[in-house]
Amino acid sequence: MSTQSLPQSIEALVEHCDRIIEEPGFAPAVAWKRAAPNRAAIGCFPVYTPTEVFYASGVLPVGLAGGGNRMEIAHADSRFQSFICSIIKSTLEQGMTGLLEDLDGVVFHSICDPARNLASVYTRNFPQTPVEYIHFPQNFEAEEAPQYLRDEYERVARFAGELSGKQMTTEDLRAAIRIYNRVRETIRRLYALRRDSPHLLRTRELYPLVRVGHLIPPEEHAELLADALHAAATREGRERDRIRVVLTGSFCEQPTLDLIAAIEDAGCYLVDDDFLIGRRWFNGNVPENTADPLLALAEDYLNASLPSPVKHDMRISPSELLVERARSHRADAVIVLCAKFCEPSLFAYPIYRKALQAAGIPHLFLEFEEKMWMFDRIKSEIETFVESLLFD
Amino acid sequence: MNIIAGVDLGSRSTKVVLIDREGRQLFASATRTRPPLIELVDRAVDEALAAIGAGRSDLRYIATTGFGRSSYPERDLQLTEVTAAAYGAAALFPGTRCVLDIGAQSSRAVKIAPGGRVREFKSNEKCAAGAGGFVERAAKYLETELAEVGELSMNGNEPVAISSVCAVLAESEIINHVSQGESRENILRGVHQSLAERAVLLVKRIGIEEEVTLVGGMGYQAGMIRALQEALAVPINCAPQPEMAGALGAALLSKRRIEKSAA
Amino acid sequence: MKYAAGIDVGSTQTKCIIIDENKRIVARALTDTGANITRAGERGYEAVLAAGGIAREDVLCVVGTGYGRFKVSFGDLQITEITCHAKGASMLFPDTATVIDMGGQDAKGISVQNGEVVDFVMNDKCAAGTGRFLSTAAETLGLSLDEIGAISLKARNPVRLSTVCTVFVESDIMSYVAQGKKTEDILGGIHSAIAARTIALVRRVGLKPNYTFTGGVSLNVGMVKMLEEKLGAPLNVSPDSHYMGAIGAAVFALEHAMSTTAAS
Amino acid sequence: MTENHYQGKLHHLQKELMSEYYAALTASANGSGVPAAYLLIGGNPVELLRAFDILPVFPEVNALQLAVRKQSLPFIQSAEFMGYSSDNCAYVKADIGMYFGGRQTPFATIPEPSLLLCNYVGCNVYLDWFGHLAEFTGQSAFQLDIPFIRSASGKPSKEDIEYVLRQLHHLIERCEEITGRKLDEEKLREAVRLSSLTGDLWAKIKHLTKRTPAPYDAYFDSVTMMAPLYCLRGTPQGLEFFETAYAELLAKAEAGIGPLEKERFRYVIEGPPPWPHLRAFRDMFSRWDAVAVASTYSTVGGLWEFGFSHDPDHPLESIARHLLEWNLTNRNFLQRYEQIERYLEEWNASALVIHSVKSCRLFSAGQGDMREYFTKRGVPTLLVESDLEDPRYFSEAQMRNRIDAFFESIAHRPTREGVTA
Repeated sequence: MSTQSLPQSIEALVEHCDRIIEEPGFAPAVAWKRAAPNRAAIGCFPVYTPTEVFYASGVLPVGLAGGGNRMEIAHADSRFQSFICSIIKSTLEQGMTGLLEDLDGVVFHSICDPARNLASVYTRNFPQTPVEYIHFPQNFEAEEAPQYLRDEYERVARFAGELSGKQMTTEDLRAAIRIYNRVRETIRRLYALRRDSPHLLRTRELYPLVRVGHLIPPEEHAELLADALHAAATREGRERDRIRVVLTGSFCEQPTLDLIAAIEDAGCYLVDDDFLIGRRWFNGNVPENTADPLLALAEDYLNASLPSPVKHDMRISPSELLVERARSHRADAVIVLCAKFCEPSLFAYPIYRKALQAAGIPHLFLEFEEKMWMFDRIKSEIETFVESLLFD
Repeated sequence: MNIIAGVDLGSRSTKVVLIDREGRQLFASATRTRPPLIELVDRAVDEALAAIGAGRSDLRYIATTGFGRSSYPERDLQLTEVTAAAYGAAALFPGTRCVLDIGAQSSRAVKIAPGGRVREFKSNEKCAAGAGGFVERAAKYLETELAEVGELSMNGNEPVAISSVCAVLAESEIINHVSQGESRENILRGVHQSLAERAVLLVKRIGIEEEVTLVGGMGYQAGMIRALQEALAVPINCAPQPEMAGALGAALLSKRRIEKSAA
Repeated sequence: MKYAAGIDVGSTQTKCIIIDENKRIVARALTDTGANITRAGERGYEAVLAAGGIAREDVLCVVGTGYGRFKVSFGDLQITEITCHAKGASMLFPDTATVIDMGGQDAKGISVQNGEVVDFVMNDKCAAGTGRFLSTAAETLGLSLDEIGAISLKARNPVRLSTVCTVFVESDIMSYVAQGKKTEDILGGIHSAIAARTIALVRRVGLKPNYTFTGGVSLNVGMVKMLEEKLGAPLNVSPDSHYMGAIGAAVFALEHAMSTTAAS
Repeated sequence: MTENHYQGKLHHLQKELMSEYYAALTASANGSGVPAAYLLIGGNPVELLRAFDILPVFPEVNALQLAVRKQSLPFIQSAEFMGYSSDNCAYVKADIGMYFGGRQTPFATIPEPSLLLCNYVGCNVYLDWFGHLAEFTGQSAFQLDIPFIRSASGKPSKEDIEYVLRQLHHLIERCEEITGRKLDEEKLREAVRLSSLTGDLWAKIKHLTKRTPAPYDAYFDSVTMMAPLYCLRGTPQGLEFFETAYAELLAKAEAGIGPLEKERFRYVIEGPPPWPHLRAFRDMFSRWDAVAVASTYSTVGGLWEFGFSHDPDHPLESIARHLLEWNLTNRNFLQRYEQIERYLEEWNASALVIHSVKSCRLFSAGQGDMREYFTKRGVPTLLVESDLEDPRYFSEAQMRNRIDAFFESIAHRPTREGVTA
């Protein structure tokens, strides 16, 4: 698809992204693979994958973002129990129903116990699909961590090279870093725009713009984001009397587009969120011209990424950062939206709660599931919350 | 044009409360919720008005709450049931800072400011739900009228333990107790205790240890109130018509809106 | 003539069956379990004896099954309803390979070979999607349990439920009611959701025809149709399907009686 | 179905030694001056602490003790009042509740930690748990990052071993800071030597259940030996306990005495026990004359029966290998399938029971797939659910029904190897 043919209004861009997101399968990745030799595509389970390493190796890192609310789980819930979160089951279900056949491999990493065991279950059930597992260090202070992660990335690069039939060069990696830096930077600017003028860019619009990057090549995504930034910034409208909310949920499992819309419709401006955190995890760009770009990527992960309950960096306090985030975004309140049965995000809540209460920031705790289809209950909770902030 | 109506469209029953411009309650009634909802509300409001010798022309304002709050096009204002019940409870018991609503399917604890504004609330999100229906089915297994449940429970001396958090599986536990020959009284007291324990979880989660006002139909059951008193170790307020708090609160908040817009 | 009896003391109903030496059902009785389970077995047994006009001394052996099986104190053996369902289903439908059982609080899938259990699964700690779900739905819609199956067959645009949790289904139903959805479409959606969930459960023991559908819900024509549609295969359903546990227990009773007679 | 209520020397010694251990914890809490380190069971490097005379405290052991004594629920609830979810691991909740309840338990007063040693061995909840303890105690946790086994060979890589060794050196530095003294290498070697002898005995004890009848139940009776294995390993007392246990169990094996009067079914059990209902759960098996001949749960802290032994000549390397490779938690899920397969074959068992606990997703996530795998291979497999700590997730009637039906179905099948019916 050529970027020139992309529609230019926000509404049209979002619709374009919605279509790609909601279509089952991975048509853009298939098209990309066919366009040149030595290309492959890999499914990346959340939260984070070193996309640059894969892309430099000729492998398009496709984000696995769950099954949404249109998939019926008929096989996978016999493998994972009722107290396991939805995305684990929907990802396995996708495999079992052949929806991942266009992918040449799958990669998991150490975010939580169910995801870890899913990697094994995948290996057993799909012997033809190469499965890789990345161990991310959890001792952020230790001096040996960057080198260890660098070596882990190198191992991943070899794996990726076997998928595509082409081992990356240092220059390939530098080029990949450059293109992903462009994506990172534009996403940061879009987030800043929404923070400053939430009426110009709804979250229901911003989210698909970012999410589509899970499915399309980064060059195309960078163009699309640039167009969106331009279109949103030049939009007209006035800010309404709504409460400003920071939404946090350590989203691995993703809410559906309808759920995001329902939250906004209940009367909030979402001025910050941590949806799809892996794709926009970083505070800045990766240095582009270092001698050892693998090490630069490892250091970037360890030292310059946002906090999350799946990273246990003892140097920082995620709850203090949440309070700071609420303040810097001039938020009236925080909504903590955890995926049902998601142990890491549920564990984060008591700590957040303590900090938010101490800081005098009202908050609401909710749970969701990707497969949710009706939003009456969740909407009613948010309406009550909004009412409690508006009425006196 | 002096009557204000609060209508609480609950999933099981629909409640109507009429108040005058001074906030005095003129009438309250409840009816089983049955579709279609618009006709249901029309009829309930008309009947309420007729009962006090008034008609539609006397109706100044109508506020809806409950799950069906947005289904009635003639409403002036809609509120969630949490907000409405908070204002209702605050009007009935001005000293209360915590409202507990044990409903048919879900329960919630609400921390309120003087006057009734919601400060914090917590709903039970999953398995632990199903309070009202749970008691009804327990009564059925025990071949007991729902109206007797509260009193029977008061006579239980050795309440049984019901540990399951799922209302459906808790029923199997009841059956198990029945099969072991436990008395109805002890089982019902156990049912109330288990509900109270779940309620405590909600109340403690919002962190209130003062007087608590119970709203919703469970307030009719003396055994439930005792169980809550024991579990929370605070006085429990309960209005004579505890299920009307939401409709009343909706009406009272309407009155404030009218006054505000007049001023 | 000598007989054998099976007594299935379930949570709400007690089902009793008497068979003769040729494994023919000669009497059946359905009584409410009631608040006194200890007496439920005895009451049901009296009822079935009376129904068949059979004297106690002509019954060689009695087997208790169901949750209250240990309360059938006058019985000779206690066997779980899982084993009994497999036995009963194979007696009525000898080719049975898979039993799908839907009762009040349990859903089961049983893989069967020659009347014996090869493997079984039951719903886990979550009671979602059991028969209780249907009665709650019926109650919410103000209908009786007997009629919802037939009504569901009229669905043209079945709704999608967001949950199979029995506790929360009420609010889903009421939301659809508030949206003005037709009763048959709501019921169609409910039957479809439960059928899908049940099949997902039974799949764990393998979906092998031929299927026999047992338990109280097997009387629901809407559920039978929905399961058949989703399985793409017919279900064996007998008017005695909800007696299946008791039938199996009676067969065990007879076999036990024969083997002890043979031994002595 | 009669159970031999056997209380031998090993039980008395266990009580005595564990009381001494708990007394030492209480003394530390009351200011004995002996520093305490909190650490986790998974592949625990307790030997290193011995070299510094640091008292090991295992929050998991404390939590399960609370559950066995039916004291866990109020602590779990008090953590839930703080915002912990009903879906969070109940070990953590019981521990946090207990921590804020003044660290008072019926068996000991738990000391404040001088060191929070988060040995991140597979279990991701460990990180949250110790992260929260760090937040509440104001201590910084030492994150001992153990790379998960992810190679097809099931072995750690050279980089993995090197990485863990480097971290162990940092841990030694931290211990030196805490105690104010240098590492005594001789003392470390001695602790590792004691550990290695203890581990060898434990392995021999585990092999005893290959005999018919098994001299003890490898699930319900193993748990008696697990607290000494973690809390006392690397000490002379720990070694003494396992010498006594082995002698006694060997004698039983020689005499052909088992835990039940009759051994009818031999099964392997996967998953942690339901601590709050241990007795009731055990009875459900005893009444079928069923004996567990092997359990995966007993390998959480270390897997000794397949040949691993600590090496006093290479103390740190062997600690690293124990952490990386020789414990259940750091091995991947498919390695657990292999482990169970070996048990089924070498221990001559004919059935698999999976006790799926909600709290521990490391154990449970995916056990449906495990069930499918073994069923397809013709192993009768039962999956039942409850919890290891939260008493609210156990429904006795439901559980019993499933277990009864399971053994009924095996009993009705043609007799096969391992079924001594």
